[in-house]
Amino acid sequence: MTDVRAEVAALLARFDLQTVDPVEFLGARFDAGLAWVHFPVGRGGLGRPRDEQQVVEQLLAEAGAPAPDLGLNSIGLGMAAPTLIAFGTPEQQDRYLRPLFTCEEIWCQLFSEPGAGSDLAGVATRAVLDGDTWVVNGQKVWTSGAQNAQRAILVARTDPTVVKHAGLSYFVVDMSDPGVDVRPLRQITGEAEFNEVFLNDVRVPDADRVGAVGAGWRVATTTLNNERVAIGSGADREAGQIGIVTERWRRDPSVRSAAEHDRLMSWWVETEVTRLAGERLRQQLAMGQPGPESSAMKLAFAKQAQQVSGFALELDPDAGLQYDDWTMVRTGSASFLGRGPGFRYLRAKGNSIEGGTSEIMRNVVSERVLGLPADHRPDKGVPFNEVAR
Amino acid sequence: MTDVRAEVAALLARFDLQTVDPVEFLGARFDAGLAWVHFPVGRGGLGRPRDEQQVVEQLLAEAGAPAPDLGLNSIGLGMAAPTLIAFGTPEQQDRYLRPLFTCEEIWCQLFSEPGAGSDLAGVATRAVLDGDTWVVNGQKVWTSGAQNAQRAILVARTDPTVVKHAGLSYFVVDMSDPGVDVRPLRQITGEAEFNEVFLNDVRVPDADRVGAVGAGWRVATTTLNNERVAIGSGADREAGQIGIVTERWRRDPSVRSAAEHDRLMSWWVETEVTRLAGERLRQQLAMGQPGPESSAMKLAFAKQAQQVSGFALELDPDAGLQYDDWTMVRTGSASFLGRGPGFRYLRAKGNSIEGGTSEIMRNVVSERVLGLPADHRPDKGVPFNEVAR
Amino acid sequence: MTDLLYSDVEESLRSSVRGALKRTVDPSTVAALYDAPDTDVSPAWSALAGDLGLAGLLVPEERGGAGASAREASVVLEELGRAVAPVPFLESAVIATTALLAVDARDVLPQVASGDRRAVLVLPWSARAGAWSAGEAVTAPVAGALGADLFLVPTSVDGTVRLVLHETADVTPLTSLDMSRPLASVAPTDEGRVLAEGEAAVAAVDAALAAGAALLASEQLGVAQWCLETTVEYAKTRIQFARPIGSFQAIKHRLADLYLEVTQAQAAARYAADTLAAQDPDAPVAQAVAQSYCSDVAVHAAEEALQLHGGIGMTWEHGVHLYLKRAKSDQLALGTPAAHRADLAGLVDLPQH
Amino acid sequence: MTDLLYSDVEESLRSSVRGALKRTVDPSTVAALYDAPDTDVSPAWSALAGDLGLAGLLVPEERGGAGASAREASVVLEELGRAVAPVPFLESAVIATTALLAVDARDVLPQVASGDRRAVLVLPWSARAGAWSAGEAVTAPVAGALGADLFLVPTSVDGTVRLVLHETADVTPLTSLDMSRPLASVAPTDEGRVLAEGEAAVAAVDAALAAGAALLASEQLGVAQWCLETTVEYAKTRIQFARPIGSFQAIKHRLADLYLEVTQAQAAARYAADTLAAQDPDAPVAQAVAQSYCSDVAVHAAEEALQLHGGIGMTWEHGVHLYLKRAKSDQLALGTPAAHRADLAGLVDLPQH
Repeated sequence: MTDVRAEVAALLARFDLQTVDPVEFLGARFDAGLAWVHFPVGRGGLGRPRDEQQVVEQLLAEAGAPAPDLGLNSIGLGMAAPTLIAFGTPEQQDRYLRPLFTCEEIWCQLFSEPGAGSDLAGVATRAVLDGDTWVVNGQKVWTSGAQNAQRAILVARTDPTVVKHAGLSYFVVDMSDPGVDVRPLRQITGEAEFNEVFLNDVRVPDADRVGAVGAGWRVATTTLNNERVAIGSGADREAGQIGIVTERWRRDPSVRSAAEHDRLMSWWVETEVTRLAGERLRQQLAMGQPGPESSAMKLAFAKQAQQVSGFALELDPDAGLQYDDWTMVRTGSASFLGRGPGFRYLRAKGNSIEGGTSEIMRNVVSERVLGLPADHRPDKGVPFNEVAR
Repeated sequence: MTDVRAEVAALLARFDLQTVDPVEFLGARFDAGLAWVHFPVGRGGLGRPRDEQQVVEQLLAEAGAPAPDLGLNSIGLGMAAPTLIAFGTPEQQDRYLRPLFTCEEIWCQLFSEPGAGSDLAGVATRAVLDGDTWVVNGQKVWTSGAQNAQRAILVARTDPTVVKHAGLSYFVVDMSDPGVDVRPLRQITGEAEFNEVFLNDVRVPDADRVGAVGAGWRVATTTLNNERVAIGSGADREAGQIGIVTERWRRDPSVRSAAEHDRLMSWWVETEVTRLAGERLRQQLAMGQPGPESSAMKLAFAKQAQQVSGFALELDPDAGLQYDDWTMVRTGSASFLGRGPGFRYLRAKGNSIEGGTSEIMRNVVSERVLGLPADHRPDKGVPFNEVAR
Repeated sequence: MTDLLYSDVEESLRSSVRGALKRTVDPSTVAALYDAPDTDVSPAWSALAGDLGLAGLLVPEERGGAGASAREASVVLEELGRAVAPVPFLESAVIATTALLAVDARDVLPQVASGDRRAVLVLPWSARAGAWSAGEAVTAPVAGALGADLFLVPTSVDGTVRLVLHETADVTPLTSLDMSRPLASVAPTDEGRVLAEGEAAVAAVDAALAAGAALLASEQLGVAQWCLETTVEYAKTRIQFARPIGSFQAIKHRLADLYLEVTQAQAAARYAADTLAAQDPDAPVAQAVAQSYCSDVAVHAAEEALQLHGGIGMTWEHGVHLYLKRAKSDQLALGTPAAHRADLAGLVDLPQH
Repeated sequence: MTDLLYSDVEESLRSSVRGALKRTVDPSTVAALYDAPDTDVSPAWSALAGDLGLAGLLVPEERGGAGASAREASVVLEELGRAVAPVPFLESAVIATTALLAVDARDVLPQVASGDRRAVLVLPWSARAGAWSAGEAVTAPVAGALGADLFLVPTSVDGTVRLVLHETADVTPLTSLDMSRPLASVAPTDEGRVLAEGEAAVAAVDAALAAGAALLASEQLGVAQWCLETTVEYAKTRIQFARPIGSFQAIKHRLADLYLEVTQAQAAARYAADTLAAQDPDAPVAQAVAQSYCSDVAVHAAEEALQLHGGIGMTWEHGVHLYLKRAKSDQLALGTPAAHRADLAGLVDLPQH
C-alpha cells in the first residue's frame, strides 16, 4: 500500500524549490498522483481515500512548494476537475486535467443566463448538432475570470421539445473560438468581477461533450454541489466581517456605544455559532459526501456577512459615508474582506445571490432536509418550448 | 335636516340617568335612531353619515348614559348588525336588531371549524333543506361567548357539489335549539375564553337565512371585514403592552440594563409608528369603507403584542418564571392587558391567529394591496366534494 | 392628532416636482456621477430652485420666499428620494435655510430663496441636534458644500459658540458612498461675519439639524417607496420556474412585510413634518421616532429590492444600487438610528440606568 | 477543535433515556401538573435516577456514581427537553451535584448519586455564575426544591460567603409559568452544616451555576428539536386550500430558517458540553454563547410551532403549550440571553465603553 507521505517526499526530493518553475513542478506533482489523491492513477491521483489529500497539501505547504492558483483557476480546480473525473471520457481526462492543474489552462463557467438565474435548468442557450460539431448560440452571465480563461464548462439546450431538465447537455468550450465574445459586467461596487459572455455560432466538437446528450443537468448538479461545499469552508473564531468590527471596537473606544454593544455581541454570538455549526457539519461529512445541509450554512454566512458589514458602517458614520474608489477595474476573483467598509458592505450583498440565492437555499433545506412537499411547478412535465418565459 | 345633537338631547331629556333601566334606555335610543345613525330610520338609525355616530357616542358618554356591553356582545354589535343591515330581510332586521342593541339577545359566531381555519371557505358543516327548514350538522370552534349567547351567525355548506366558495349559505341560529351543544375550549392560558359548538340536527327556518342560498361567502366577508377594522381601533401613545413595560421601567430602576435599553427603545418606536400608521389609515378611511390595508395593521399589532409581552418577562425573570393562576375559568371576552405578565405573554400568541392568521394577512396584503399574483390553489374550479381534505 | 394625509396643494406640488425631475434627472445621469463627479446635473437644481421656486420654499414671503411649511418641504423630499436626485435641497433649502431663518439673516435670505446663492451648514454630515461640536479648521465630510457659496460655520472661541458666515472656502471633494450627494472637506478662507453668538448660535444650529433630521425621513420614505414599487413590478414580470416570482409565497410575504414597514415609515415621516411645521412640542419626539425608524426602513427596502432582483440587482446598469447607496448613506446622515433612539429615551423619560 | 458529534456510547444512553421517558412521561401527565401540582410523576425520576443511575451520572465511581462527563449529561438533557420531562435532573444531578463535587462532600455524594436523596442549590432560578447573592432568609423562586431533602444554601455572614448544607426547610410551592419545573420559596429550618467557606464556597456555587447554564443549553436544544420536528410533521399533513400547509413557500422558508437555528444551537450546546467536560479554558465563552443563543432558539422554535399549528396550538389539549412554557422559562433561567452576552463581552474583551 502506497504511503502518500513517501510519495510527497519523493516528489520534493526531485526539485530545488527555490528555483523550480511552478508549471514544471505542478506537472510533476500531477504525474506523481498528488494533484488529487482520490482520483485514479494516471489522472492526477492514486486512488486513495479523499481525506489523505489534506496530508499532501499540508506537507507541500510546509515545504514551500508551488501550489495551483486557487483564486485564478477556482472553477477549473474546484468544479471542472471533479466533474470531468465523474463524467468525462478517458480522452477528455487525459487532455484537460493536467494543464488545468498546472494552471496553464484557466477555466470558467458558462451556466447562468439572464433568464435562467435561480431557475438554472431554464437555460435557453441552444446547441445544435451539425455533423460531429455542436453549434452554440446564446448569452451567459456571471462568468468570473472569463477574460483569463482558455476553457469553459457550458450547459446548453440540445433538445427544446422535452421537459427542461431533460433537454440539456454539458460541454467543454474553447474560449478562443471566434464566436465567444466576453464583456465585463460591472457590479455595484464599481468593479467588474464577472463577465457577460455572448456565444455566436461557437463550434464545439461532439468529443467535448461531457456525459450523454440530455444528461447535462445531472452533470451540472455535480459541479454545483462542489461549489456549495467550497463556500462553507472552515474558519477561526472572529474570522470574516465580525473580525474587522471587533478589531476596530477594541482598538478605538470612540466607536463604542451602549446602544450598539448588545447588537455587536449578538452578531459575535451568531458568527460563533455558525462557525461551530460549520465545524460540526465538517466533522459529520469527514467521510461522506456533501449534502443539502451545507445550503443552510450558506444562508447563515450570507446573512452574517451582510448584517455585520452594514453594522460596521453605522459604527463609524463619517467613514461609512465615504468610499475608497469607484474606478471600474476588472478583477479575476472575489474580494470580500479587502478594501474599505463601503466596498465590503456592497460586495456582501452578492453573498445571498451568487452560488444559489438564499431563497433557493431555503427551498433546498425545506424539501431535501426537512422533506416538505415541493411547491407548485407549472412547467412540470411540459416541454421546454411550450413553457411561459 | 336632522341634527344628531338635538336628537341626543331629546333622548337624554326623557330619562333620569341615575335610575333608568339600561335595557329601557337602550331600547329608546334604538327607537330614536341613535344606535347606528347611518342605519335606516326604523332600524336603529337615521340614515345619516357614518362619522356622526362618533358625536352621538361622545355626547352620551359625557352624559353618563348606559351603553351596550361591547365586551359581552361584540359579535352582535360589531359583526351581526352590519351584516343584517347589508343583507338581512326587513323581517330579520325588525326581529333581531333591537334586542341585539339592548343586549337582551347576545350573539356569537359559528364560522371556524377544525378543518377550516385559515381556509375559512372550506367549512364542512352541512345544512340540508327539509321543507322550509334547514337541518344543520357539523362542528364549529373558536366561538367566544357561546355559553351566553341566544343567537348565532352561522356559515354552513348547502351545496357540496359546487366549488367551495359557491356552496355556502349564511344563517341566524337560535342557540337554545336542543341540537346545539356548547363545550368550553381551554386555552394555553388556562382559561376557556372560547368554545367548541357541536351542531346535531339543529333546525333553522329558511326565514333565518341571510342572503341568497349559495351567497354565504359574500355575506361572511362583510362580517369579517368589520371584524378586522374593529381590531385596529385607535390608541394613545404607550397604549397596550408597551405601556406596561415603560411604566415598570420608569418606576423600578432594578429592571433597567444597558443591554435591554436599545431593545426597549426599538419596541417603543415600533409601537409608536404603528399607532401613527393606524391613525393615518383611520384618517384615510374616515369617509370610506374598510379595505385590505387594515390587514397590515393587524400584522403589526400582533407582532408587537407578542414581542413586547415576551420582552416584559425578560426584564424581571424572577417574576416571569411565575404565573398568577392556572385555574380553568370560562370568560365571556378577551383580556389582553389584565392579569400577570405570563398570562399576557401567552394570550398575545393568539393575536396572530384569531381573526385571520398573520400568514393570511400577508396573503391579503400581497394580493389585494400590492396586486401580486395568487398562489397556486389546487381546489380552484373543483367541486368541494372532490377536493382533498 | 395632527393631519397625516396630503392636502390637495401638497399633491399638486408633488406633481410639479415629479414632472421637473422626470425632465431633468434619470438614473444614467446619477450613475455617471460615480465615474465623473463633475457631470453637469445643474438642470435639475435649476428647474427646482428657479422654475418651481423651491430654494425659498421655507422662506417667508417678506424675505423673498414661498412661505410654505415643513409639510410641503417633506413632499418635495419624498420626490427627491424617489428619484435619488442629485440636488442640494435638503442641505441648502432646508438645513442651511433653517439656520439663516433662526438668526434672521435678512441680507442673504432673499439670495438663497431665489436660488442665486446656495448655502451650506459646515458640519460633518453625521451631526445631529445636541450632538455636534464647533471649531474644526477643516470640517469633513460635509454634504452640500460643493457648489455652495455661503458657508455657515459653527466655531468656538473661548468656549463661546458662534455661527459665522463665510463666502469663500477651500472645498475638496471626497469620494462618497452616495455620489448623488457628494461630500467634501471644507476650510473657510475669508474672515467671515458673525451671524449669532452663544445660545442663539447653538439654537440656530440645533434647529437646522432638527429640521434636517425631521425631513430626511421623507427622503428616506421616497427611497423606500421606489424600492417597494419597483420590486413589486419586477416580481410581477420576472418569470422563473414558469411562474412570476411574485407568485411565490415567500416573496409575497416579504413584500407584504415591507409594505407594512413603508406604511409605518410614511406615518412617521408625515408626523415629523407636521409637528415641525406646527412647532408642536412633540416635534423632538416625532423627529427621533422618524429618523430611527425611516432610516432602517429605507435600508431594508433597498436591500430587499436588490435581493429580490437577484443578479440583475447587483449590476451597475440596474438602478437599484443608486437607491441602496442613498439609503445606507441616509441611515448614517444626521444621526444613526441608535443615536436617535438614545435621544428619544431622554425625551420620553426612559433612562438607560 | 473538539468533538461536536455524538459517540456511540452517548447515542446508546440517549436511547435508554428516551425509552424510559416514553414509558413514564406523557404530555397529559405533564399537563395535569398545571391543575394538580401534586400529580404523581415519581415514576419518571425513579426510572431515570434509579434504573438508569442518572442521579449519579456526574459523580465519580469512587463516590458512588457513574463517573460520566458533561457530554453524557447533555445528551440526557436533550431528551428531557424533548419530553418536557418533570424530573429534577438539572437541578439535583447537575447543579447541586456539581457544588457537592466542588467541595467533595463525601458523606452525601453517594446518597445523591444513588438517587436516595435529592439535593438542591437554594438560589433564585434566575441566578448565574458571578451574578448571585447569598444570605436571604427566604429564597424564591427556587427550582428543584419540592421533594428535595438536601438544601445547599449560600449564606453571607460578615461579608464571608458560606455554603451551608441543611436537611430540613420550609418549602412553599409557587405557581410557575412552567409547572413541569415547579418553583418554590425555601427557608431552611435546621442549623445546617458548613460545607465550604470564602473563596471555596463562591467557587463551588459558580461552578454549579456554570455547569447548569452550559447544560441547560442542551435541554433547550431538545425543546427546539421537538418543536421543529413536530411542526414539520404537522405541516406535511395539515391540509388547507387543498394543499398541505407545508407546501406553502412562506412556511417552508420559515421552517428552513428554524432548521438552521436549531443546527446552530446544536453545535453551540455540544461545544458547551464538551468544553465543560474537558475543563477547557474556553468553557466560559462556550457557556455564554450557548446560553445566549440556545435560549432564544428554543423560544423561537416554540413560538413558531404554536403559530404554524394555528388555532390548535393555542389549545390546552395540544402539547405545544407545554414546550412554549418550558422554553420561555428556560430563557429566564440561569441568566437571560442579554445577561450572558454582557458576560461574554467581558470574556472576549469587547467592553461596552
